[in-house]
Amino acid sequence: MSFEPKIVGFLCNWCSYTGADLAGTSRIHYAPNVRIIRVMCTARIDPTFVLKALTDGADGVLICGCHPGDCHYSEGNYKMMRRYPLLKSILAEFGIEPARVRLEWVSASEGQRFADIVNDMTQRVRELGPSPVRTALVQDMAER
Amino acid sequence: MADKLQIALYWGAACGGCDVSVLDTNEFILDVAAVADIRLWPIAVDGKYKDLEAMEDGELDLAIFNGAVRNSENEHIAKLLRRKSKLMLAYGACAYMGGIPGLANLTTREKIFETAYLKNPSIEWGNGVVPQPESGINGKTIDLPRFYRRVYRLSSVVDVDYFLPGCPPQPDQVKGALLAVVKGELPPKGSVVGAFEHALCEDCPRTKNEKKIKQFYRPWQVACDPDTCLLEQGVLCAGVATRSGCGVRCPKSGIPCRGCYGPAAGVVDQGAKLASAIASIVDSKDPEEIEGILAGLPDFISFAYRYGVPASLLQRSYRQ
Amino acid sequence: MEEHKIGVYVCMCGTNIAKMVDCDDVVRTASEQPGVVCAKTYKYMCSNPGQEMIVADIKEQGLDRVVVAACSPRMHEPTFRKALQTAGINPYFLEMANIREQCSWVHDDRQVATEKARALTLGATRRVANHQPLERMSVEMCPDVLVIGGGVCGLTAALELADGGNRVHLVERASTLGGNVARVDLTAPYLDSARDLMTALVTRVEEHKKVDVLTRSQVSSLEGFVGNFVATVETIWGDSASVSQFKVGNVIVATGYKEFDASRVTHYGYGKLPNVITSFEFEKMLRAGRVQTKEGKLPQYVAIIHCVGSRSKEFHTYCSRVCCMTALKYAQEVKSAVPSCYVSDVYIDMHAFGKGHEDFYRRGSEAKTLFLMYGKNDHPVIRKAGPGDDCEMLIEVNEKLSGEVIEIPADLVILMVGMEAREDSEAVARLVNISRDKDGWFIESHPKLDPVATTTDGIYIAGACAAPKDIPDSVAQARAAAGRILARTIRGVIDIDAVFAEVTEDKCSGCRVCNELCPYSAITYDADKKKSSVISALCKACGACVAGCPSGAIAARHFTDAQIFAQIEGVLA
Amino acid sequence: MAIRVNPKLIDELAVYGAEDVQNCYHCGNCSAVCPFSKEPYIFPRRPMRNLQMGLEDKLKGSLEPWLCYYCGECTEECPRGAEPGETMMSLRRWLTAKYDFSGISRLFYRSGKIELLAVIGAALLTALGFVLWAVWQGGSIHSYDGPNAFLPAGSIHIFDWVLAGVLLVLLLTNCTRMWWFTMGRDKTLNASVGLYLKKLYALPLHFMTQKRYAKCEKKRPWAVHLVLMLSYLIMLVLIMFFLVEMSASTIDWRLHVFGYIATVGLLGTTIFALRGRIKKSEPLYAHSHETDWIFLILLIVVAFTGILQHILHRAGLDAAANVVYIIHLMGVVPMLALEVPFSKWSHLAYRPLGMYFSLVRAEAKRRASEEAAQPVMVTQRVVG
Repeated sequence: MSFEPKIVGFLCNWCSYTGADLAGTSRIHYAPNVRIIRVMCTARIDPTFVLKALTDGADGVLICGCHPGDCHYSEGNYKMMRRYPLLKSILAEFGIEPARVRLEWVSASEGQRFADIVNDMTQRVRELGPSPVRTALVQDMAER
Repeated sequence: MADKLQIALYWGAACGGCDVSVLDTNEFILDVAAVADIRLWPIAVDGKYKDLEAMEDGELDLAIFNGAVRNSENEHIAKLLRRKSKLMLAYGACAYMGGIPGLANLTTREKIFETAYLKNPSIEWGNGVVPQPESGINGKTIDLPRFYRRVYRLSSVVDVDYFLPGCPPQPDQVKGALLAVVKGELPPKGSVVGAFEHALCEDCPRTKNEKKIKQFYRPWQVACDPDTCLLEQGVLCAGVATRSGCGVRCPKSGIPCRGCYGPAAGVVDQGAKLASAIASIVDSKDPEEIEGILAGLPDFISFAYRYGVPASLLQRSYRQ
Repeated sequence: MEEHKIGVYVCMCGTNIAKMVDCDDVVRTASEQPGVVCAKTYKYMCSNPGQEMIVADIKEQGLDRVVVAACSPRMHEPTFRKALQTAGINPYFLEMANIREQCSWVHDDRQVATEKARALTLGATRRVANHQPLERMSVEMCPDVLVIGGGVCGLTAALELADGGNRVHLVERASTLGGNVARVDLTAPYLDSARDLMTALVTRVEEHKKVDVLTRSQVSSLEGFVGNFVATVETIWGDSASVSQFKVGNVIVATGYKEFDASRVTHYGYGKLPNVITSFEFEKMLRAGRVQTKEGKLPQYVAIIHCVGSRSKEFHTYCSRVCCMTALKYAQEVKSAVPSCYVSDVYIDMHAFGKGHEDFYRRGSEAKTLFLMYGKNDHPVIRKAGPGDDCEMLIEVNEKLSGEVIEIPADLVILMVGMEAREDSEAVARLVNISRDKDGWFIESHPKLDPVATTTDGIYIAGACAAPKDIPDSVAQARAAAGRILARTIRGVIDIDAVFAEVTEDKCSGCRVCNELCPYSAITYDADKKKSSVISALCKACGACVAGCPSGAIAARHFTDAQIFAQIEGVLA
Repeated sequence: MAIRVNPKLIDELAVYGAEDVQNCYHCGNCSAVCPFSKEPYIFPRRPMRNLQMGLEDKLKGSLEPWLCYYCGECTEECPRGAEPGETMMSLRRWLTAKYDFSGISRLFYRSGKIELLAVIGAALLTALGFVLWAVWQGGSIHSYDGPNAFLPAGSIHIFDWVLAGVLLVLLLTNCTRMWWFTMGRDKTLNASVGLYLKKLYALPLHFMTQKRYAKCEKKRPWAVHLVLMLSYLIMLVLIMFFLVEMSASTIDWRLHVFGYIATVGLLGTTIFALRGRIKKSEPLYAHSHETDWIFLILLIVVAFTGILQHILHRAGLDAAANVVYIIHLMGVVPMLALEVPFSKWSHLAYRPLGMYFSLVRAEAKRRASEEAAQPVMVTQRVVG
């Protein structure tokens, strides 16, 4: 059986989580690999969460928030927009493929868009294969 | 003799600064000597591993281990000391978080050997000798400590009772810690000693204002106002995300904090927190501009994790 | 971490969940989790029997944490929270796993759907163990209102509120009420007297028992938060100043605008050519009933130039909205004052969007106003006329409708100066904690759906301080703001959600990174203590400051790091 | 060099009938519906703009007014009631006044009273003159033709020619002035004589057929105008060349039939036009300047008395015929003497000319631009 990635999704309560709910109520089928965690706003998402997810065995992390300018808290999503490049650079330095972490804007009305993003990301991560983090840390212990 | 404290000091992968910092306590070291027997301290007193091995388990009251764990020898002695000592103190940034040697986790053992033994301009070219764990010379085999794939903080190798941060720890803090042991006033196991809970800024004399950053500067690029927060002036300072206790030495002398005291209490990953804070106050809503401003932070990771790669969530690079 | 008694309830939602998720399997894995003392499925967990079941279990088995794996929390979280409340435990001890909208409805493989449902439920179970009891609180709302600005907007708002029975403190910088409208002669398009409008308004305000008017005054500080502000006002009496302080629940900012300074534009020779005047100077003439040149002659040619300082790259790019109609008004007033006079109206576009405006424009052209159009990126140039000419000045324009470069004779030139933000707008913004756009206008909480509120709760903006506006729009906004406040003060209290951010004081190092991050200015910095703190009444719980705090000193109630970490571990377990 | 705006011109033009031009806000609908408006002659919008801004010189040199037949569609389409059609009409009147060197035309257009007085004066003079002359040459009121005819056809014929000569001179001078304003003085325009000749065909063609007028969507005005114009022409020819035969007592059908047709045409169309102007049935009839009324009234008087005197003469009532004849002349002389060079009649000359010039001008411009587009050839002189 082919590799099925585990992806953790951090969704903002007002746009993206509602968008995901809409995908549900409109019965739009999509890949089952994303496990959603609700936060009030992408501004709440601390890069630590992403690293935590990766070390706990996630093969990818998806972050979704309101489109720029539409944030329920007027500017929260910009804070995530600012953290994202720095987070990516850190991950790159740790040798983790950038495609494993992704920031997307999904509004409450974009159920289809959410489904498409999930499918696309799942496919990409599937192609990348399992995240090296978990296994490598285990090896390290074995080394000694 | 038995009523004296039995102490051992040891250095793992370290620069030696920690040992020096112990001596920096000046006369106090004599008071220590008065109340304690220093059973092992490679840098200062004569003592062999076999003496250590000869000791009874728990014979030592306190083992002060500075430096990270880089090779099998470090680990072996760490374990030995742990067995022989009642208390294990991770002394200094390296023992506590991996420290500067921990930066090696961002590359690979192979690369390190290549640089050190093969491609180094200061060595004789071409013989390509790389240290081997075991090598034979006229029928005898010599073995060297195994050089691990990565660096570990002390606590990932042995059970540590207390952590004393700093690169190096401040003499006063060292005194404090030692006195606590002498007096037997011990904090709960696992606590960080010789430092505070809060971040550096609280003790930093510079005035702070609301922060918005349009451009970052390297310290040499700007003449900073001595009385206002360095970060506000666009100079990356780790103080906001670093445990206080050093006495704010660097910022007081105009140099941004580099975070050697590790994250503030309760923070899991110092680098990630710093990144989160720094990025949040970037003054732009335009993705390109944001990228541009953040480009003013070259090699951010080595700054954010300068003393703590092995202590971070990801611990090391996964580059194949 | 202390041991909990967790109950896990997996809803089948008829077949909505059950047909795609093996609920029993989910229950099985859940029950193996540490702390889980009971795990059940039920057909409709949200139904009364379903809820009663949960309530009963809480009471009998002494559950202290509850997980409901069912539909989206956006749907039934309130329902189950109520259930917990009736069972006598804190409603925030609940966590829901969304295994319908985000699982059974969107997947088509029963096995993987079940696996995902397991993961989500596990995440919730781990999370709920970290939940803390939270209490909703409510603070009382002071009915009094502070209105800053005594122009047509402030006066209208003040009356509306006072008639509603609220005490109003009306603070005006100048020595008299009336603002800019009081400087105007007639109003477009119905040509009724602004003076009459204002006198009526001002006298009513001055006589109203519920309004206390503070002229020659300005607000020097505003402390506190919605429902509980304390305003300090300084009043100047000659060379002495008196300070008054009062409590207010809400604030209306109606500080209006200031006219553009025409001398900033060089090519119109304002200040050098005596007969080039601004619209407000012309209003003065009209009010004095004397339309004439500086030399006291009746003008034979009058030229009106639009968009002075507006709609240009070098000054303001926006349209000042009232100038077009005012210009038409001038054309007609000039004609009635000096019938023999020829009026040229030099504009970029004629914006006649409002009620009665198009007809007014038509009347203007019927009165033989000569309309001339110049390009947006180009401007007329005024120069002194020669001795041979029958006029004082000549205006050279690249006229767009004819494509000709022409020169217009003029004895009197009126510059239609636009509106701009007052120079003190930044100070005012800081005072009441609201933000300004690039042009200095105050920013509303939503440009379309919430135009008079701001991102700071309890602070409202109305009239031309938010953008150029004409009288009807300003009045409408004044009444809108007043209406919003009346609707809120009538309850007497404001509820504060239990979910907000909290600063742990001894962990805060006072670095002030968080201060800028709050869109609601809910974070205040205590300079003496060198600590920041969150005003829970203003906090909307977005968590920006929590993630932004570099020393982990701020905690998001109900979204703590511990809770989210636990959930991450759970969904990945 | 910037052109000076003259806000006062609009008031002057109001006198000529352009009373609503200020309402125009240049949507351009008028020019869009006009079948004749195309580069380089965009109207009515452009002339209206020049009029609003008072660019007098541009207007004086413009041919557009002569390209308009006032079908009135523009006026119907105008969203602001700026009366583009009437504005063009007024511009024609204003131009006629400009072309006329004597200034009489200007007087007439600025005040209908003066024109009326002039017409009456001329009529009385004519009556007086002919009566005195008849008496002096011993004619008898009781004989219409023959040896002692009251007004011998031969002599009248000579009078006609003299008058025609004078009028022609006047008209030609005004036409020359028109040429100068619209073509001659324009330095940028270099129209060769060849070009003028090449386009000359346009003159008779448009004059005889009113071909362009037919392009208007409304056909009736064109038909009326054509009939009126042709009848007028036939009548002119008959009078100038066959006056004697016409007034002879024996009817020569080969000739008279034309007379009758023309008369019917004139009467019919004039009555139609009058009815129109009274009822304001068409946009083109909506606004009537005094000059329009005077022109029509003279026409109908002349046509009517012409027929009447003919009938009376044939009926043998010579005395009556002679009296009517005098009245007839009282109409004819002012009509020719005043209307031809100074008033409405003159458009018979100006319109075809305008059309002709417009063709020449357009062609000249086209060639100029083509030359501009041509790459310049440089021939190298080889030094031996």
